[in-house]
Amino acid sequence: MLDWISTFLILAGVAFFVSGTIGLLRLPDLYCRLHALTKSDNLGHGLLILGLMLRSDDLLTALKLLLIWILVLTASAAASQLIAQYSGRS
Amino acid sequence: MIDTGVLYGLTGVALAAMGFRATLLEPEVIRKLLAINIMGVGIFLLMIATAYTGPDTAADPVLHALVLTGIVVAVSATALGLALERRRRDKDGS
Amino acid sequence: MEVDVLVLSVALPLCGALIAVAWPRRCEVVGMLTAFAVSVAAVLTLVQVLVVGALQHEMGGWTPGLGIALRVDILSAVFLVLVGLVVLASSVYATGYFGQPREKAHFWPMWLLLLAALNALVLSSDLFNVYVTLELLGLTAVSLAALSGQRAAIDAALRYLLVGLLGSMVYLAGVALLYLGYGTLDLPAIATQIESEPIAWLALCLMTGGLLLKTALFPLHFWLPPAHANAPAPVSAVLSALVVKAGFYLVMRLWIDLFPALLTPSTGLLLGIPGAAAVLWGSWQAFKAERLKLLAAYSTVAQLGYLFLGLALLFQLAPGPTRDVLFGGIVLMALTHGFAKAGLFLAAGMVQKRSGNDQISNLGGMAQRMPVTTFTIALAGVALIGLPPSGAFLGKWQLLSSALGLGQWLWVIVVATGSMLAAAYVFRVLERAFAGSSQPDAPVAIAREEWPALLLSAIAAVLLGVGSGWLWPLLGNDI
Amino acid sequence: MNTLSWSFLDILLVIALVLLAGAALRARSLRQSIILFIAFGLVTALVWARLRAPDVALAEAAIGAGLTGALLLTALRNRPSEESRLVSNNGMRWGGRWGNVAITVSVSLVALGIGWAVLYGMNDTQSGRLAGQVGSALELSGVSNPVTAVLLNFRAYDTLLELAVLLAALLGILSLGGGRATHCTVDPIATSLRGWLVPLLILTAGYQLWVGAHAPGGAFQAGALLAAAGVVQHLAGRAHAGLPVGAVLRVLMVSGIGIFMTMGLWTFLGGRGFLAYPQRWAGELILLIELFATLAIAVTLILCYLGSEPERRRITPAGSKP
Amino acid sequence: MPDVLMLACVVMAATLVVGLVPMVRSTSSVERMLTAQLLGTNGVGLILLLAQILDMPALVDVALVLALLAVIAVVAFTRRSGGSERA
Repeated sequence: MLDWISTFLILAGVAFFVSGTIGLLRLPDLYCRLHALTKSDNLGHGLLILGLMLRSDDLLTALKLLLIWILVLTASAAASQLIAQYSGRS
Repeated sequence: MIDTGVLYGLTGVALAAMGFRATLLEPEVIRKLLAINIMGVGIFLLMIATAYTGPDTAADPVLHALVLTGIVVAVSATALGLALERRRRDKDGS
Repeated sequence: MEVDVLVLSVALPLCGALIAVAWPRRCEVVGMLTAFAVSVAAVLTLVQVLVVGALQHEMGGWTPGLGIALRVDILSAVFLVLVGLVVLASSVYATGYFGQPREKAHFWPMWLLLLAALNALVLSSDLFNVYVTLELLGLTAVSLAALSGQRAAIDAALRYLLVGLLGSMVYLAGVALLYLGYGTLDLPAIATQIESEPIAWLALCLMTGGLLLKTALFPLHFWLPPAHANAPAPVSAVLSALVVKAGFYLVMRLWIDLFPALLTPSTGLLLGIPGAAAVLWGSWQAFKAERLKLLAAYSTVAQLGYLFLGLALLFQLAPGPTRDVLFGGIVLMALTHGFAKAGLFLAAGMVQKRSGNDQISNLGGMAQRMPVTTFTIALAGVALIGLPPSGAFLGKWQLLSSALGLGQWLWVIVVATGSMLAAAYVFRVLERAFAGSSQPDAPVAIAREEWPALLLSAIAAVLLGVGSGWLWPLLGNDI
Repeated sequence: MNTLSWSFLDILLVIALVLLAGAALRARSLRQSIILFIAFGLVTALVWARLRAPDVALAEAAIGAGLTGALLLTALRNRPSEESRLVSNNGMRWGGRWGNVAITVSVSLVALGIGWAVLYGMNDTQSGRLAGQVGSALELSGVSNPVTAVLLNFRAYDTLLELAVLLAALLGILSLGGGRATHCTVDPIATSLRGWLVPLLILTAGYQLWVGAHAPGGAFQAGALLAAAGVVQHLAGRAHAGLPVGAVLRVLMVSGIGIFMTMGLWTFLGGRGFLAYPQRWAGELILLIELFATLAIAVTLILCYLGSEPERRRITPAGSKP
Repeated sequence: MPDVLMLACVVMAATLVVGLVPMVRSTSSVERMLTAQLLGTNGVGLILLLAQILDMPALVDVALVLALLAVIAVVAFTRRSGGSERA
């Protein structure tokens, strides 16, 4: 049962990544792409990590996965804000 | 299908060749340093591909240690090269 | 208790460098003490090798395949002594050369690291370990070459770094191929397994190509003259006399110990033809050079040509007494060039320091003002040309006799023209020095700088020629 | 089905590698090639992970992608727009158009030769080569991670010289002088990030150092992470990037090799041979060496990034506390 | 069933390669940094999948280091080249 949930989560996560990349390719404007990127980052990655946490065999790895997710969240938030602020000015 | 070690070994050789060619032909200094780093990664890829002995058996640790040493040597050489390039530009007042 | 002195030749300079970094106020004293201790260790190693024969020290106590082994035989012991003495003399010179404490604090640690790299390279017999020593040698040489801070020196140092990195990367590719083929990194272990197959051939070409790039053999020499001419005097002395020769030492070590199975007489020509071209082109450029240091740098390119030419002849001789004698001649020429070129560069440094620049055109009156320096340049010139009392004479004699023995006239002509051109550029300098100058002022002499240069040139011109009798029989059983 | 998908993954990774390398070398502007190079470092770390080389992937991620990227971006920062060319009359320009073609053809021919030799050499795999010897001697080495055993016991002399290479590069950079450690004005985001990112980096570095004995990790990866913490400090306005000043800094610079040398000389004079640790204490000695090596590597890499020694501490103007 | 992970791995690698195209082609450096950010996250996800497939917990540390450095690279990029001040 647990396997089914984790498989579903992983596939959903990958789907979000694919959509994020397609968004990056096709959307015309920088700010739309910014939106597509952050969406795929936060959700896709989160789902993927949740799916992997279910499969991981010991607690330490699971906590590390969680830490990685938090890091990626802050990274993409800080990055998008900085880039938006930087591109807004130039 | 194609054997993993051979595929990555050949990619390593290709990267080394690209890096070597670009080091000779690129006029700009920082690009030359990038090219040397890419050549280094190519040779390390050849070494790690040699070390890869199949999906389940452990790879050859000696080669991993050599590549680790190579990475540290490459970063110190790049740092010196960048410092020389910065000093060179400061000298001509630009 | 039997202590392997050869480990000290690497450990001492490294410790000296660390102390010099941590204690910059006293770095000059530390530097001098270390240089002296290292030359004593080198002489002791030579004595030990003469008594006991080839020595080996397994680092960490592991067998050479798994661990790394330092090996010293007569060839490397002789190079160790060359390195030790030249660095000691240049260190004495450097104490007078560098003025402000800030310059000293930067010079001495890198100088000792360079010494450690040279010793480690000569002693190492593990292919990857040689790569690491090559990189250490390259980085320290570049940093020292850029020490003067002028634009020309930094440009030359940057080009030297890029060429050095390219050379050691190509060498590393060769090592990777050898490990792919033979599964170990220890030099003697691979030597037993090597037979003529494509992977061995390619590894030979790559490793030799990388080393020739670092040794500045003729087509690949463009980076050497500006780097050596713009470096501070003690640095350019060691660069020309030792650092460039380390590449030659490795090529000799690889071609004789590692790849004898692959060598046919014709492969020797791969080194011989560029060597001959280097002799002619280098001597010609040295003759045309207007600066003394540039002249010395181009003469290095030429002299290396002689050494590679000797190697080409060496591989065409069947193992036997004639080959051993030629091998002794090549080693003797390498040693003589090391001492002579160091003496010449130190003298050129003194000329530059006294009269602001080392233009050959305004060397007028140097004989009156700086008699010892002029005598040093004359002695070094004797060794560079190869006139009788010097070791180079014996070396070139062997070169000519084996070339005649093989009936290859081309080499004889090349060596002859090279020597004549060398005579031309040395006498051109001396002629300018003895010409009168407009304002004959009092002789200027600083003992601390003049004596080391004089001793180096004297060793090259006289000692190695007269006193090299003991060297030849020992070198013979090496190959 | 599985081997097919592995090959598929390999082909995709190889395409990514070669594409990024080519783009980084041919990009129009310098900033574009540096960003492409950082992405190339990322994909390289991925390839090392795929080829079952976790130690190398860690080092590549921390040093290759991380620090080299920071060094390159700093080199980018203090330059005006035009690019500095190393073109001199007899320098690296090999005769224009025909020179390019000649070099490209000759290099690709040599590459084909090497590729064929690799094909030839790869299939007669003496599997594991030295791995067998390492495996059998592993329990004598005092650590259970084979790569750390090779790096710090079997080939400890290599690592000693490698630390010397790092020190040589640092001394070269310091002797060039120039690049004063510029002091950046405060930026809210960088400062807020610094608050929790630096402790996390230091914690991860400690974890890497400790885990190195029995799992992939070790002194170099830990040192690079500590250096990354220093880089973040500098980005957030600390001109000293968390470094001590003066004599302490110099002692830290040489501490890595210093401990190595004292250990080596102590065993050498004890008659056992240079760097031949007594078997009982090998594990502890290796950890001690790794601890100091981490500090030395971190200090060295930060100084390479800064470009020069930070000057004496003085109260900097309003805004950021030293 | 490992093949789900393999499938995910291959798709992620595909998105990585496809994501390269805008990066190589794009003009403004901001957009390139944006794509680099996406590639970074994609790479971290791929390494985590590999960690599970190859059963090597060490690869999770690699992902952790990469995630840490992604933050630094972005901050370095915006602060360093034309950020709020001419440093």
